[in-house]
Amino acid sequence: GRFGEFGGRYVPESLVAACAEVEEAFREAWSDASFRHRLERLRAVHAGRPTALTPAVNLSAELGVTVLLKREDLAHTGSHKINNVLGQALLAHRMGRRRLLAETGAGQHGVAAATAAALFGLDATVFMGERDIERQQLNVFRMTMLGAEIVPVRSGSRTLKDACNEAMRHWVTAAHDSYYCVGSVMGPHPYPWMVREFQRVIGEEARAQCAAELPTSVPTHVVACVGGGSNAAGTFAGFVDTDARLIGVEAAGGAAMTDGTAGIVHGYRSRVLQDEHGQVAEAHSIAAGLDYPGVGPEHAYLGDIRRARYVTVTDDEVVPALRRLARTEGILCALESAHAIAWVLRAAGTADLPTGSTVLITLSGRGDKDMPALMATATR
Amino acid sequence: GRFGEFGGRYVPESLVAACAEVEEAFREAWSDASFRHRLERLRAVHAGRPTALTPAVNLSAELGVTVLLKREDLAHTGSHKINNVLGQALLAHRMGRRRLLAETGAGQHGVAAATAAALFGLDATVFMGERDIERQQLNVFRMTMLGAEIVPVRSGSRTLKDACNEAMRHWVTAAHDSYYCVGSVMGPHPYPWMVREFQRVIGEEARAQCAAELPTSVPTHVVACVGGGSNAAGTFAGFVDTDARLIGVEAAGGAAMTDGTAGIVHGYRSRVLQDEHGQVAEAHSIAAGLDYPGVGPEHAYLGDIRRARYVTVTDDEVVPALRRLARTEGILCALESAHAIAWVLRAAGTADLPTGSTVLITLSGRGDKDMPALMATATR
Amino acid sequence: MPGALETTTRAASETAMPGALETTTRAASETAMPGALETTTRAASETATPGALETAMRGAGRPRLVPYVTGGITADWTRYLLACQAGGADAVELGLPFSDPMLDGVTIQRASDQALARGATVEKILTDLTSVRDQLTVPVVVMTYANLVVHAGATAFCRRLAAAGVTGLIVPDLPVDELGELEPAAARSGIDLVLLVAPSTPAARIRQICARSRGFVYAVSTMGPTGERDTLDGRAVVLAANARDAGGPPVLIGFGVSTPAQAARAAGAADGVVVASALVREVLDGATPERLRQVVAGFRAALDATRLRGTTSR
Amino acid sequence: MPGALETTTRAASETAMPGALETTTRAASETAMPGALETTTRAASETATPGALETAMRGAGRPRLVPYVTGGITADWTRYLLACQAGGADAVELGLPFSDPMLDGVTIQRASDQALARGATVEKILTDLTSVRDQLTVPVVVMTYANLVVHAGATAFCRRLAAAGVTGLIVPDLPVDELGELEPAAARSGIDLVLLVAPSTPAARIRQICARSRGFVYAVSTMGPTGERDTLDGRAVVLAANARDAGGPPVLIGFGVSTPAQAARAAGAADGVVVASALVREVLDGATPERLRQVVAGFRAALDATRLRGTTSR
Repeated sequence: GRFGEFGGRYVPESLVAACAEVEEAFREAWSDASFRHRLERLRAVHAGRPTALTPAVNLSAELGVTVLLKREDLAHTGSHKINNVLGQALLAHRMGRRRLLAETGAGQHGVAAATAAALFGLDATVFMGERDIERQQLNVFRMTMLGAEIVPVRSGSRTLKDACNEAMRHWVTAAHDSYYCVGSVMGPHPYPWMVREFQRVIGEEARAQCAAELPTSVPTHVVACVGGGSNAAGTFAGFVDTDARLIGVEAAGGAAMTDGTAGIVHGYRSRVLQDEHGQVAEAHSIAAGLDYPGVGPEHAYLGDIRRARYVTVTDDEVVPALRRLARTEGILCALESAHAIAWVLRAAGTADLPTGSTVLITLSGRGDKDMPALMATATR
Repeated sequence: GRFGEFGGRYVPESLVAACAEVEEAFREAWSDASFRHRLERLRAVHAGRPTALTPAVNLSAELGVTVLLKREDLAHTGSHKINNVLGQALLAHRMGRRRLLAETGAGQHGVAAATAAALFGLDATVFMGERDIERQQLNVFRMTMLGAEIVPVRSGSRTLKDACNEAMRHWVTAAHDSYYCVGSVMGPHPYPWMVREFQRVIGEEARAQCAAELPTSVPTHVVACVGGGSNAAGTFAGFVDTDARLIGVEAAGGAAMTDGTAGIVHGYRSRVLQDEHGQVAEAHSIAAGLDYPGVGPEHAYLGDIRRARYVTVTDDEVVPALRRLARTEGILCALESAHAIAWVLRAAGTADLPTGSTVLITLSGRGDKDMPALMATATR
Repeated sequence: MPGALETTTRAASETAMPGALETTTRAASETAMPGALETTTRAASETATPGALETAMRGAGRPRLVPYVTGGITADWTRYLLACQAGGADAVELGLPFSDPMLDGVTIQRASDQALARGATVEKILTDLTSVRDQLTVPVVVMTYANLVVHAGATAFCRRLAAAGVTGLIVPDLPVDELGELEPAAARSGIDLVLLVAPSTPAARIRQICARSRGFVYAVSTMGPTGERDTLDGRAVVLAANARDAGGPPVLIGFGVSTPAQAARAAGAADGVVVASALVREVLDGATPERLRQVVAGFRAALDATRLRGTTSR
Repeated sequence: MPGALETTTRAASETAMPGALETTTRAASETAMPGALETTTRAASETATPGALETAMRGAGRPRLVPYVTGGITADWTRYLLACQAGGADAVELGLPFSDPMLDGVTIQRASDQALARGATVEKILTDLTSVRDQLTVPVVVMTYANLVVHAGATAFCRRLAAAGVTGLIVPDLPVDELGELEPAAARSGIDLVLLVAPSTPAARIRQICARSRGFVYAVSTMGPTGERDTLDGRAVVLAANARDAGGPPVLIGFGVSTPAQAARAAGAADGVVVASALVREVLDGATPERLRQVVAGFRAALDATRLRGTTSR
């Protein structure tokens, strides 16, 4: 399972069989109409899909660019993460597993995984760095309310990357009855591929909605934020066979596509932020969900073949972007999603995004989770 | 504008003309297909309607009752409040007003009003009791991010009921350029009627969704929580002409239908919690949105003619109900909505809700806003 | 489900078309509502002779001055009533404090909160009033909110007022369309029900209100709650003139009459003034009854001066 | 948009059907990937003579003992290497610390963190190693994670190891399917690339791994990360037996070999043991090199006792 030279299955021998089992089960399920039907129904009746496509009328007028927003912030649990966990939980259930394992940073994937586990009557064990637990108490509490067990990770930087390691370590011991539910288009094969397939619904819905909304049917530009990159991968999947320019927006402090070099972490080969000695660096972004030193291998590939372009915005651009969208459209998006907005604000009217362009932006999630941090910033 | 003996327009003479203007504008707009069409599009592209109808499969199995959840928690801004404010903001815009005035208690209506104002390029002034501002800092911040001005209300109990008074006082001075956007099925005519019409979409969608989901087409019971009562009024509107039993669930500490007596507050006649001397009492509920001493006049009427039944649940029943829904269905609902769940948990299998019943419950909003308070309770 | 109830409900609450709803609503109110008494009431009141308050207002022979005191604001609050009379009031307005005074600005809100916090109730205030009633020679007009009337029941409420010697009643959140059973109940108890007109009231409606108001017509000077203001709203003069042209009882300007000079200006266009927040502020600030008497006397003098300057007074 | 790129992209990333994707993926990896070298490599290594490590492991004539030390864990860390040798090691395993040691339990994690916090780098550790290389008579096997190999480049990395006198390499997150260019690069530098088998490895795959492993075959005793355990996992015995039956290099059991008794039991089923966490814990707890030597000697004695009791040793 590779995207060009990226991807692969760089796991200990003790996990190779577990990965292979997941791959086999997914291949089988994904070609089974009843599995797909069940997933589609879950998406509709439980997760609130399809999510809306919102023409950002005021912002469009101000920028001279037609802006359409794909509203993953309206999906159940408040972000696109639910698309992935519903698919994986359904698969885990089909495989007869009793427990979901998940890593989480800011807690969004953890909450989504706990949600899916509750729905399927599975146990959930969520690995979370001790520092993230302190910073994201509300999401920790949400997971607890949903019945998940939280395992604090005290190694390394005590953040997401260490939680990923710890989840893998635990998976080795528990693969017989537990399913590792990876949170983004990362991890060993088949995860980057499988998670993209589960997130593809974003792009496919948006493609159809754009066709109904735009005289040109397809937007000229498709923009999404990239941390691990699952919302971008899902969005791009709907437009990769069109003429649309695909733009992934990374946090300047966590830009594996821009600043990373070839490396292997968490079971896959991709671009990785690392120091001169090959030690994986910590990412630093105001958006916890982009605070990750790697990036999904498909993005590394799409960047290499120049089918997608990856750009960065700084923390300083993100808060004003979030605020501007709030004031023009009445939408408080997540800090992660605000990266995509920030790039559009900067690029509109330039050669990167000429006046008259039509741009689809995926809003990966809602901003409620970020309000405490923004409040702290505002009162500082 | 009355519902039996309830409702009316009990406002100072200086507001009579303003109310009449709103009424006239609404009547005209509501019979104008282009207004309705614009509202429908806004609901779809901006607010994420229709919201899902979720069969609560696990809870149903446990209770022996088929439970369907109308998912207003998935609507933009996180509750059904958006349905109302989109309608009223569209009306204010049509009337040429430049500013929305709104009262808010927990902040949900304030956030929704600020959202709609941003979308329509209107200013927003939100009146909020000083005590509520202290208790709901996150929602205050959300409103600020959306560009709204918050006016702290320092009179009386410094909570919602005082914010209502202050909003009315301000409206008197500003009726020429401001529109008072009432947050529930309360206030002077035409508000209780108009707000129900804007919330009717909940019931109408649910009616159609139930028809697709249930062999019996219509559920045997329809349950919604009641504070001011807008989500219940909107839900009931879709089923009032069926055989479904309509049940409104109040907070035991704010049960105007059960404990209130005839009275007049905030411009309408209804049941009101008051002391022996006719002074309006403060309500006390764990759910801030049910912390209101009055109730929409239509509910008083539906109760009087016995078309709907009103019951109460205590704070002690609500938190376990919220937790149970979270653990069985992966849905963290608002404390307000958990009142409806709590009644169903209590009534299932009794004469009130016999085994084999089909019950539609409106989840008025999502629970994220309540997590800080629940965390505080849990650690106490 | 009973078919009859269902039909009613659908009609009242479920019909989507405004037209249909309106019809239903009108039908409902004509059969079940206080409003149904309107026709009868108007007929009754149009033929009635003026009550005690209106007689006093009409016969004053000078610009009328009606000071306001919040009942129960202090333990010896009745001394403020007497002070108002001593200062030259033609009638006194007695506020029965309510928890949710929608039309009042901060001063009267604070006074209401203070009185309620002291344990003031309608019954206690009226009992206090009774104890000084024989020292009061001017009419007492009660001002309160609709909920206190509804809570007691309109008939019982009016009887209780009458028993305490009250001869007038102002309920600012009962516009003329919502008077319902209070209008006949007041008439039966000999209470003059004072109605309000506002700058936003259309001309035809001013005529309707003036025709039904008893005692006097309360012309709200400004679009806003009660409270002191730097200047008297210019719309007050126009409104008072229109109200006087309608030919009902005397027209008094109230809301924002903050100084003797403003009172004098208001009296130039109307039959008198109601002064509330300016006095209540004094009481909240700890004024003695004598001090309040002096303040009222200041308003009295300014009003009387307008007559000396030849201003019209009916 | 360039048509060719588009086609590639669609094929690689956009096709919904697993079957189609798989084909594309295989195609991509056969043309562009390290994996493409696999066939060549196997051919090359199957004909190669055993390297220095494997020669040492085969010729030991007693149960092999390979103690592990984290490079850079203390300023004088090389003294621990020498102590291991003095305690009776047949080879020493040198951990190059990595920020994200996915397969390591808390002890080795702490050791890695401590070494990195001290500023340890691959270069510094190998320089340190070089300074004591002439005192080391046993082979040195480096253990590290794939990222450090990729970061340096497989060829450069192996050359650097060889220059420091290293003769073996273990990369636990490079399963046999992902060896890519490292396998030929190691062979070219005379480095034996040690592969791992685990209890979850199917029989056919065990044979494949044993055939390609050089130096020894690392039999992971348990389904879990490195770390001390109360008892040796029973699956280790079965796994080691299967690996030995596959007929590759000697089979050493590692992971959770915590006590001399456990080592003895493991050596009963295998050709030897790797002991890591039990030693690293001593170092973290402040053991002197002499103390470590004694601990290693304890393992040595227990292993040698098994031979005296007649346990098989190839």
